[in-house]
Amino acid sequence: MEILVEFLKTTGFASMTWGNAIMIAIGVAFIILAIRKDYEPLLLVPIGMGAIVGNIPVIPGMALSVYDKGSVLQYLYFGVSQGIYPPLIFLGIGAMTDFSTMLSNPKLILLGAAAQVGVFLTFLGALLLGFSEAQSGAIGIIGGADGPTAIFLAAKLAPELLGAIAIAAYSYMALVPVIQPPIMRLLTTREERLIRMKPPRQVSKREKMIFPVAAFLIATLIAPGAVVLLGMLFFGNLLKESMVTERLAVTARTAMIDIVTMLLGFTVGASTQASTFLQRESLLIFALGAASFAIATAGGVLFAKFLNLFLTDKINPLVGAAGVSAVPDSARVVQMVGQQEDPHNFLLMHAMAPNVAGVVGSAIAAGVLWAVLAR
Amino acid sequence: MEILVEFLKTTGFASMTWGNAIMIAIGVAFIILAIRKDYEPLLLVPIGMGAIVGNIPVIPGMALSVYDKGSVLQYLYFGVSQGIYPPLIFLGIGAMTDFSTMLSNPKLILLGAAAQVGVFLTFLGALLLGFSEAQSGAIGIIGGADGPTAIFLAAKLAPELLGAIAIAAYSYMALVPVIQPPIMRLLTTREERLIRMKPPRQVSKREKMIFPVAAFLIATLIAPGAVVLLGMLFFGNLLKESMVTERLAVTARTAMIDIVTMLLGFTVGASTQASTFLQRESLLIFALGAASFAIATAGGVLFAKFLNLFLTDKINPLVGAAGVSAVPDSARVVQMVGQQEDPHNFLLMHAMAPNVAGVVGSAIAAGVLWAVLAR
Amino acid sequence: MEILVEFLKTTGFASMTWGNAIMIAIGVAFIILAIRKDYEPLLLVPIGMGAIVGNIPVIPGMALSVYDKGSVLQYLYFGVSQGIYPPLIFLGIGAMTDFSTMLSNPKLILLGAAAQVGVFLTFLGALLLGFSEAQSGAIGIIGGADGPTAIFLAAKLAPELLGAIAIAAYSYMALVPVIQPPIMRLLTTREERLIRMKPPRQVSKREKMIFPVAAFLIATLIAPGAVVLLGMLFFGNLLKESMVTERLAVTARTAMIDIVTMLLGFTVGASTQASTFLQRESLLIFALGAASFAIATAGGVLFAKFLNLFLTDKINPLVGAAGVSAVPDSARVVQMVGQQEDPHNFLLMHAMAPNVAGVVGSAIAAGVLWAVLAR
Amino acid sequence: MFTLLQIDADTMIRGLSISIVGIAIVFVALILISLFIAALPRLLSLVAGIFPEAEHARTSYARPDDSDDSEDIAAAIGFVLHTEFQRQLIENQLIQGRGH
Amino acid sequence: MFTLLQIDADTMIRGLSISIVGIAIVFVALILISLFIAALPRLLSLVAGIFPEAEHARTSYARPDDSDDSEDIAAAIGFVLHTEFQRQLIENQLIQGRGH
Amino acid sequence: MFTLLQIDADTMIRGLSISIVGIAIVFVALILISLFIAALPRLLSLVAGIFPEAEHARTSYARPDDSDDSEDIAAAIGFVLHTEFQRQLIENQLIQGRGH
Ligand code: NA
Ligand code: NA
Ligand code: NA
Repeated sequence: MEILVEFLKTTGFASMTWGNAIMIAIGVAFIILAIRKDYEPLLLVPIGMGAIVGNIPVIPGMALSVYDKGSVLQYLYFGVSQGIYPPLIFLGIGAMTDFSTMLSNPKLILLGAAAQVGVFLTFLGALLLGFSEAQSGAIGIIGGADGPTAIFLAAKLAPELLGAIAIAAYSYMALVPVIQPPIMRLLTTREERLIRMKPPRQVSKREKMIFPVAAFLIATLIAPGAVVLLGMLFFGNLLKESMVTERLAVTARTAMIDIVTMLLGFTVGASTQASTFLQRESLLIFALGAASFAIATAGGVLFAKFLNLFLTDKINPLVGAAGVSAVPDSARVVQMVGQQEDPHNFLLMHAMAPNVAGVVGSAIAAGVLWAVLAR
Repeated sequence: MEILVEFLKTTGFASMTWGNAIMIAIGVAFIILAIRKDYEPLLLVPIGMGAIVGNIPVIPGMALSVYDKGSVLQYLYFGVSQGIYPPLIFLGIGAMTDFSTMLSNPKLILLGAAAQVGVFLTFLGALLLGFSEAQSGAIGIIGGADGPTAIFLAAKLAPELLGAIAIAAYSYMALVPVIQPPIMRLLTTREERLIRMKPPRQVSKREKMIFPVAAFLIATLIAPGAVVLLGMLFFGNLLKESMVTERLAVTARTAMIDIVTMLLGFTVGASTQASTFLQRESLLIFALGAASFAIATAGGVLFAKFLNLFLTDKINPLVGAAGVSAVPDSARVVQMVGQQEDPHNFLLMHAMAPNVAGVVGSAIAAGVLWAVLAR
Repeated sequence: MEILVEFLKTTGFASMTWGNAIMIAIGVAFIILAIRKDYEPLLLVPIGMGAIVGNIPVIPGMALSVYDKGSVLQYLYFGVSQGIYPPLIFLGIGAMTDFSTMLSNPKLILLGAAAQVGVFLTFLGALLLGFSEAQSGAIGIIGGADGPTAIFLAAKLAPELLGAIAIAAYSYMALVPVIQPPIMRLLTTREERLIRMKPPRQVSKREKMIFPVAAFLIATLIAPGAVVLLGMLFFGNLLKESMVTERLAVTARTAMIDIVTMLLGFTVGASTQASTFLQRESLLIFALGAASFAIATAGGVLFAKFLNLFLTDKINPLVGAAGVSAVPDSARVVQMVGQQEDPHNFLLMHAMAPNVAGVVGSAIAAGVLWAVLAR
Repeated sequence: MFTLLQIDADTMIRGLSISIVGIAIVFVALILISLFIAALPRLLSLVAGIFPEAEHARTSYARPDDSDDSEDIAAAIGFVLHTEFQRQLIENQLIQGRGH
Repeated sequence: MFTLLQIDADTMIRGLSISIVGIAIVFVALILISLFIAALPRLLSLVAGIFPEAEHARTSYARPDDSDDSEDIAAAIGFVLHTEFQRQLIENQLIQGRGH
Repeated sequence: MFTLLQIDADTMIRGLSISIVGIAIVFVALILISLFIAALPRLLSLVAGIFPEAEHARTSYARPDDSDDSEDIAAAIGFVLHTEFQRQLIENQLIQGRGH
């Protein structure tokens, strides 16, 4: 019966490649990592399942994958490929983020700027490795440690590398508790790690209301390329802080961000088809990504030590590591490393300031790179 | 370093115009108005923030604004430019609206019809001022005092005026507590304002279930152009009243309408770029919009006085002002003005009837204008 | 006044056909059925209201219906016509489905396979009646008793029949309590209906976590055409069972699925315009659909009796009827028919196993048909 | 264009016609709805029985009367505490959720 | 077209083949899933430890035992009242939310 | 392409320029935000009164102090039970909701 033969040829077993099997194993590993270690589960589970789905070999004639015109997954992937999901996620993040600690200690914002050195050094590294300027910009932003920002810039500058950049960004964000502590310990003395910081002051409701509008104007008048990401981030924060739009803020930080997160994670995962993903470029991107996280962490820590040269109220330089963003995992890592030296030192609150500043900082860096590198 | 110069040219400061500054100031004013006065905050905050975002000057080459092909904001604005968001908002409104008071006192529905005189007189005024027929129709509907209806009709008849019409509609809806009271006092005597109305009767569940289907059939068989807006409005109401689809009604009136409201408000705000918005036409539209709200209010009040010539159970003519819709602000204004004369007179419940009838009335008016004026 | 005449010609009364009136009556009947009998109200109410809206006769020049380019309803119908909504509904279903009973008694899964005989016999029947191969495949899947699967396959294989297939599928799913009991009684003896089954064993959290990934891999490596439907179904289930993504699972099974359900039901209803819907094909499809439900029920029941020939722990063959899916109505019917013989026999839990297996089974059947019949 | 009051008479006549027809249509539609609503109670008593009236089991659960004894208090408090824990759990997840 | 039973034999043979292969595929897939599930408990005891079993801190909070003393009652009531106020607040916002 | 370190000097110079300008822009923007925040409390005392401070009626409801008497307990329990019933109702609907 030729129908049977015809059909058997369409089964996954027939056209399965080693690449597909590897990617499926990676997908399963992501899910296990999320469940066992609780590393960024809201993204690793969707991405992992998406990678499994995207690597089931399908019949060439059928529109199934994110790359097939008219397929369901391509429609859902549209929000990734056009950079629509990242600003929506920023809207939700804005509606859940409390900028109080940053408002109460504005000098900590600079640590969030310093960590962006990882972005630009990685950009140079990518150029050296032979990537084009636009590709290098998109790769550099992995050092911003913000998944949505990385996806947004990759969609605009180097869509051909989007999958690898997104996976690298989220992988390292998940691995922040593994990557950061050795670097933090290497670059600080025990005395520095023991520094206790003054408790943050109380911030008024009025300051919190004015902040999103003012910060948006300052940042985007300087770097208009960040207008969409920061516009949504601070729009969400204004909804949260205005006190008259609470119901919108609630929806933005629950149903809205959840729906977008599921679709983004799943389709990004599904875009990692072995045939397009398992390339030499992807390996280079992963290597550069690891470097960029390390550099960003070092940048934040060292800049904190530099600031301490001028300050009387010393900053615990561990807090600088939170400037990479990867909210809130890197702030938790700061707390953890700090408590290993002194169990009564609570750095979490202080670390949240460079942490959220790092989100703004890498959105600005993305805006600059986009403005300079877009044709 | 030419890169620096190149980049500095892309900053917002370099290309900022007076128009942009004015629009940003208007955006800030909307937000302050929403926070301090609580005027329509769910729309003024998103529109205000959108206006700020939309007026950051951006580099011509980059796809950032709602008018740039392929930009994120253009994709989100698609729901405005194609008229998709307004019916979805009507779905949510239908799922939150209780038509009980209208069902218990059907003659009050006529006040919601009378207020639509504002729509058609403004249409004539716009024609007189030299707007085209289609433009005049879209401007006239501002008098319907329903943001979604105004956006829907403008998208269909005069997309080039959509921003101005939407901003005018929402501005005046926010200013209902300022615009209406003097007109209401001017056109009524103290005795009329003191009229107390009989409490509405209890409406059965069965009537509430039948109403959305029957009202939809009656209205759209007469004016099929209203089929989308009224279809969604009464679909939402049926979900609410059917007793077997409560979970759908809950989502429609929370997550769904909130998401659409955020995107609609933000992108409508972002469409008010100074270069396209600050035109003579916009000023004329604002002037016509103010006139249409005043006429609509007068229409409702005077028609209530006219009805009283024939009725034994007199209507308090203040209630007629609620016929403009602007749900529920104009009903609150009726309550407030009524209580200034007699603190024990509770008109709110009675005012809700013409209030929701006004929503239906202006959707019908929009359907008529669309049917006659669409090419 | 010619304007009046011109307008009167656009009213619905002028162009109303008998077909429209019949379809509106069917829409009203759906709503009444949902409210009075509680048959699938979450779908019958939206479909019913949609059918009413879609059959208001509109002016040819205006873009109002789901078939008019650029109309709002067409944009909302895009999720139906491109098969986007069904996988999203599967995502939500996955996030609400507990596969425990199926995991605790895996042999009951076979009943969900047996019921798919209805799909393929109906496919043959449709071929016999002269439908094309692709059309026959889409019609056959009605026997899968899964609305989303039927819509998905019809969108891919026979978009011209989508309305009729969707309405047939949901109508018969709603009528499961009417269609199934006589067939179940006809094919079983009283002794069989009295069989009591052993309570299911406790399933570990670990098994529930592994299941969605493993089942997905097994099913789609054999039938890759099911990759989208099953990918979403098991993605949703993984979100539910992973214990670290609870907030995503909650949103998937509430706001997300509700929004998609409303839009899918309403636009499917609105696609049943009399002119395209009231055709001889539609009647044939309804006849074939009724046959397929009957065959599927019989298939499940008879296969359970066949299995009993080999089993010591006998299966109550009524449970086989739940293999058609139509979750959870057919499982409830099993419970009801079982209790009519023995009020102390609780079959519901056992019936849930073939019930959810039937969902997987018909998704696989759809994948096979799509792979073989797509050009 | 935009030169006040200089439009031709034809346009104004057409505009007036549209306005009069338009407001008439609005009135006719809302009057018919109004009349239908007014007649609805009578219509319903004629065709009584097609739609249910508060007979739905799912909405007719009774409020228990004896909600005062200590067992119920304990149950209530237990539920409250459970809810509070759930809330804290959700808040924790929200904080985590930040790491998108 | 649509002339009952007048289709050619080739089409029916192809249709029959598709049907037989199709139902076979469905059975093979579900039988394999069924076998996998049946084997899963044994597989798990072999590779025990890869997936966690109820060890997650976030879900293992204990129900307090002493939920009966007055302090807890006060706390519970406070929370209930707080929740009720929240609810009213939300309702108010819903009413406002009408003005879209 | 992708031949390590073989790119021309022009590209690297341009790359370096972009990097230096880029990190400078990031610092300038965040320093300005930082300075603005530092100055904000003083700015606010200058223009006091433009934005409200905790004057909003909707958020300023007071926690009742006398939450200990039996009437309140009954009310609280009633509400808890009501909530619980609501929850069950929703769960039932979720189960029904399965039939999509
Ligand atoms: Na960052
Ligand atoms: Na109105
Ligand atoms: Na099925």
